[in-house]
Amino acid sequence: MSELRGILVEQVERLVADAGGVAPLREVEAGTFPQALWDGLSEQGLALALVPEEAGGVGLSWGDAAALWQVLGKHGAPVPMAETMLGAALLSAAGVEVPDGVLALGEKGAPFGRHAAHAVKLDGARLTLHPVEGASPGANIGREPRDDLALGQRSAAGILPNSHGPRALRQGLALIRAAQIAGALERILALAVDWANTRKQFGRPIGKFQAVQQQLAAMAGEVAAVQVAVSNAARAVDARGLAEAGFEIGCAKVVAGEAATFGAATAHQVFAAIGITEDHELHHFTRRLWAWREEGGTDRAWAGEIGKLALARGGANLWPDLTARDA
Amino acid sequence: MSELRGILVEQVERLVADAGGVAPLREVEAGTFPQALWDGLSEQGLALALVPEEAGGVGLSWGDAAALWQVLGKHGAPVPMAETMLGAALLSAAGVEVPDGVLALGEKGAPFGRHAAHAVKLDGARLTLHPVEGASPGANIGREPRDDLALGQRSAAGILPNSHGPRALRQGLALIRAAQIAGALERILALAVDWANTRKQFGRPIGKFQAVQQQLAAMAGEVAAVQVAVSNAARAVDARGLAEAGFEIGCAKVVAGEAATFGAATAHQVFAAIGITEDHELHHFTRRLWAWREEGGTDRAWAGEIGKLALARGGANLWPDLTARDA
Amino acid sequence: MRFDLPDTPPGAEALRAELRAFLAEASRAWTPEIRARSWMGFDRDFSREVGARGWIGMTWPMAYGGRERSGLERVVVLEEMLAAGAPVGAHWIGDRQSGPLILRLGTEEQRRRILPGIARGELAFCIGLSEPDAGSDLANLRTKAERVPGGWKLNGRKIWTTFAHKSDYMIALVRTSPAPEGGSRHAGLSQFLVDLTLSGISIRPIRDLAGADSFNEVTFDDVMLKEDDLVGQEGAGWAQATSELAFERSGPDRYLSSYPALSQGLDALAAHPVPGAEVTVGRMVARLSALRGMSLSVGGMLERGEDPAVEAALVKDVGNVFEQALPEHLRGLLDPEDSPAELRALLAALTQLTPTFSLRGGTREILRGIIARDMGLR
Amino acid sequence: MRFDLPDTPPGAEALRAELRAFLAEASRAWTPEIRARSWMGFDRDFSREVGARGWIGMTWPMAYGGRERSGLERVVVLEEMLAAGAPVGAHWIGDRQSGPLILRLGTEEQRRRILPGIARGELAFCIGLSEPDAGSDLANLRTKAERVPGGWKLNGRKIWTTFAHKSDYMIALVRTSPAPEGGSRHAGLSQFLVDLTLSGISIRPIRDLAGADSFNEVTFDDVMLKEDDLVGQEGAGWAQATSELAFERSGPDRYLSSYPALSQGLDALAAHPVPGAEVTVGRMVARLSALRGMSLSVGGMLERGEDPAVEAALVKDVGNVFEQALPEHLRGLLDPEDSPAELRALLAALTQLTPTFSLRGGTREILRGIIARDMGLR
Repeated sequence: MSELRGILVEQVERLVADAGGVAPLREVEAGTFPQALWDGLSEQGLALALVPEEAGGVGLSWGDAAALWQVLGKHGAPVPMAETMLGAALLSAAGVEVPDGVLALGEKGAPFGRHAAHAVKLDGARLTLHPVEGASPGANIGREPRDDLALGQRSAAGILPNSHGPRALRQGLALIRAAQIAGALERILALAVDWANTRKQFGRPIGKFQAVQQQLAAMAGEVAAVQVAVSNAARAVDARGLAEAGFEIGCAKVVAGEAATFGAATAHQVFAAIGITEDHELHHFTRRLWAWREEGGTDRAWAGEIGKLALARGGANLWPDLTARDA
Repeated sequence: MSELRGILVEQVERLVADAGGVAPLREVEAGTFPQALWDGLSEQGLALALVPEEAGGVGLSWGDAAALWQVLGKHGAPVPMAETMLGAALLSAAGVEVPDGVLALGEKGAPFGRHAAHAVKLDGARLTLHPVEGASPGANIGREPRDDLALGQRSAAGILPNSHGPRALRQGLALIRAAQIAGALERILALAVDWANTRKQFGRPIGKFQAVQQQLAAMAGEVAAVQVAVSNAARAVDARGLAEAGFEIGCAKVVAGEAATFGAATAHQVFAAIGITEDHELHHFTRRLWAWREEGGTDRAWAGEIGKLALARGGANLWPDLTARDA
Repeated sequence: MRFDLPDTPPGAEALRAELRAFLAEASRAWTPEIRARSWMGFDRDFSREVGARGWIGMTWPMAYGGRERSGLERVVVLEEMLAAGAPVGAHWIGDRQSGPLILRLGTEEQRRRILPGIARGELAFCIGLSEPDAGSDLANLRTKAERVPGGWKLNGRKIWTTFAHKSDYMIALVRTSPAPEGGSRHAGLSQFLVDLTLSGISIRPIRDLAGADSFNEVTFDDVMLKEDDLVGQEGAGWAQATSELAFERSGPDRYLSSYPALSQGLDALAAHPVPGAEVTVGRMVARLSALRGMSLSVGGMLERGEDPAVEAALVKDVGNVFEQALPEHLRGLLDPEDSPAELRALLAALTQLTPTFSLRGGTREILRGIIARDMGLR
Repeated sequence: MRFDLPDTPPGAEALRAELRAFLAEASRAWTPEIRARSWMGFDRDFSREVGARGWIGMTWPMAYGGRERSGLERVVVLEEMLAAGAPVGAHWIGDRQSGPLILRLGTEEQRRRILPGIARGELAFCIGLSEPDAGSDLANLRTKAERVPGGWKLNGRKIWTTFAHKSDYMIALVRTSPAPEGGSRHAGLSQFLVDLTLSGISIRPIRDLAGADSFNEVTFDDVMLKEDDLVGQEGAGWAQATSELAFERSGPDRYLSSYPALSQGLDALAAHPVPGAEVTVGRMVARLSALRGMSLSVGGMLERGEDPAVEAALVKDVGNVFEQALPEHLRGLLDPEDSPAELRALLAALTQLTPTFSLRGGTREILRGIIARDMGLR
């Protein structure tokens, strides 16, 4: 990790952690937008983090951004900052001025759409910005706002460069969710290890039982796989642009989806009854894992795309294709 | 288990066990037919076990037969007795006189075909008996003879009754292999438990390690599932005939195939290095498990059939269809 | 380890038909969330209707409100209820555990006082086992009942007690004497029939992650129990409680918890065909069939008075794996946008419930330990 | 636990092109069984050819026959070899473990005597670790070397030693002094360079279940070792042996063992399309990509001189699961009758090999124990 990235991650982590652990997660479930957290992150310029410096942004790499999204995921940060970062990056790339505040991505089931003044839509290479005129509230299994929006006439429009491609929105969201999954998995692994060392049964910490150790070790492998897959995907975007990073993003979302399933199940098994309770923090992360594996394309959908491509290219090309993508 | 079945199973088990453990398994791999074992089993009338008493047979039920096949599988008995029992049952049902000796089932990859004087073929409901005129030797991964045969003109023919159906041969073979898998799994589970109680590492039997215990317990569940699925399938044949027992036989082969894969992997993991050696008896069973899961239709193939049917019938019929098949 | 498939009891077909007609009617009101919770759903009205039809405590003597039908007929009822995703939680524990316990070991007074009410679907039971420091390690129980003139004084705390806040009675396993030095840690435990309206009992519902309040913490503060509230023998509570485990662990509630999703998944796949889905579907159906056979086999053994403790543990272990995998298999076939809203809601509810399947009634690790010990690993 | 993807080393593309041209030619002679065994296949001629091209010991100093190339370039060679299923067993251990050990801890004489031969692909090594009573529990080693005038006298028995019967040298871990009472059980072990032609050594090949004779039992009966056959420090053998584990556990040999079947499976599926197969294929490809990233990350850390012991264990654990599942995934897509003969043969061979993947180089249970300990579980 570069030094700059390390500092950024630390700053954001402090902001999110200072917001009060799971308290803001409960608040947002109750309908309150954690404005202070949003403002704090915005003051760091995060919303424009992926906008190039020459366009008035921070000019972070996608690798840096993915590291930040991982931190947001690690804390389940209940703000649409990752989505807004993506929206701003696309708007800027299409030559559209980025408005202040929350950006909603798309129209149906838009993350935190009720809190957005503007929404970004992509049709082919044509990116449009719309005022949000109404929101029919919904939620995913993570109890995060996912709203169907009523959008007004476009207030601005632009054409995304070829480097972004017609699926820039979906691919960007997939990478965001994969990174958040990596963070949330890291978190529940740490929580589970801590619990295993604390909770005693049969006169000793349950972490001394080999069955618990073996499960958590297997989970650690999954967590590592997701982290690497996410880094690899972000690096591919930096090297070749979103349009040409579909393979790596897809791989990341596939591995993230599989790991989310396995990791959530393992953590709950280790925590047993207490982990099932509303009062415990675990479910804020496991519910998000279950939700995020579905958003930005399921692991099934992405696997299908990757597999189709591999089948079309044939066995002799699989390895050369894989290595040819090295950055 | 009925008393009669218990006695039969015991008799056959004694015969097979007396044949000398894995010694005959090695012999047959070296090309020698274990004639004594074959003769011993034949003298019990086993070849005609599924032929009705009124047709000169023993008139066992399929439930009894499946119990015997399980015993044969438990010892990896390297004789085509199960196949011959099936062939004889079909011949007799079609009104064809059953010849003495080994019966080969089919023409390609026929089990122990080189040792058969006659082969049985089924085309629609038409069952034909052929002299075996030549065998091009082959073997499955279990190193059991699977030979491509040159058959002469049919020496006899008959029509299978509707109760048997045009897939009687495949279904019968699927049930045989599922039953043998049940037996072989029972065996390697017992071997693994024994080894776990014997082999010491870190100053205690490895069976004291929770990781080993958990794996073997999970394997026991799979073994139980196969046993039940096989019993259920045999009972369905007894109740409704082969033709109408395709569902249960398919279920048995699916569960058997899955359990074979899991069970073989688990046993090898517990035995570690010694289990991989040619000298150890484990592989005589694990190799057969890997072979048998492919024969008589793979678990994939049978699952596809069962699934297609279930999809065609729809969700509302799934449970009623299942319970309507109760015997 | 032995599984023998029992014969179908006479009259099963008619019984099924009756149940299906009843459930077809009743199920109209059930949301996907209700179906997903099934025996974790509490509906007294529904339980009374079931009781009125004679489907609770149906194996018990007529004298206690039973119908003297066979255990295998009872299994028919359980199966049909769960396959339909019926909210049977208000009578499930009474029918499965507490009623049979009282019938077997209760006093005549207890039987007459309790069983008819259970059978009518009017008395709901909960089981007080876990405590804050005694989850898998039940021998560590600290709630205690002390002998006092005229009865027992109960103090302590139970936790994770399902439906305590909605139930009439708890069967509580508590310590009546200290575990003897060097002796079995399970000695000195006793079972009590605790009327939850008694003073000194406070019940705090614990919401679960799916937003339901089925869990509770139950605190006993000098609760006065009568002499007659002891169930069975003093000090024999552990043996009594565990002797019922074969019933608890082998029933269709251990493999059918996700069944409604399979049924609806088939229809969703018919409406939105997925190439190759039939293989996964077939694997699920084959497992379902095998598990049903395993569960029925244990049912047959129980009916014959055998003690299939390990066989029951095997049903639960294999069954829980199946129940947990089923929604994931469907997810692996159908993306949310290709699923009808009802299946999506059902899967969302199940996803949040499945973690409990391998925890409730003995964790996977504990069950496998039991199985391993039975196989001679020690 | 941290994984950072390294940048691709300069020249990697040209190196890959060279390797692919070489392997395209060489692979013509390989049967499916050879491809399935890959680094468990021993072919001195092939290894000499690889050595002649500078692809063995390629990171070592020129003075010892190396090429002074980077560790990441070496990984390019390993990857390409394994992706092609090349029979690299005759030089694999020398390149991966024994050579680096001697380079790092050997005497100058040992380096000059041994390394150039390994680099030429002429000296084959085996590793003498396991003994009849010391498998996972290596501290229990009993083979011992006693100091005698002029050197050491070696007695004992090693087992499961891969390719001992075909190798020139063994690096043996043996006891040179008893474990101190109350001290570490791993103290008192030392590593020796054992010339396998010495008198007193008898080697009994042990056939494996697939019919190959890669395993051996090696008996030492008063084998006289020279003073200079000690590698590194007396008594530090355990630390020396385990310090190389990150190299042993993180390489592409821990996730590519089944790769040839995936490549051939794709072609089989093109020839015999299976509806829905793309999802399973995509999952395998995604895992492959992630594992390659993990392995490369550890490669980068090793190159930077870090000690990624746990990261390496994670690569091996996740990689072994993948290697073992891959043939089963293909079986789940293609029935034998729909597969070409070569894929069938490859899968048959792999099926009999896969059990070893989670045993060799540390069993799954041992690895997960190491990972758990590193996470702070104890």
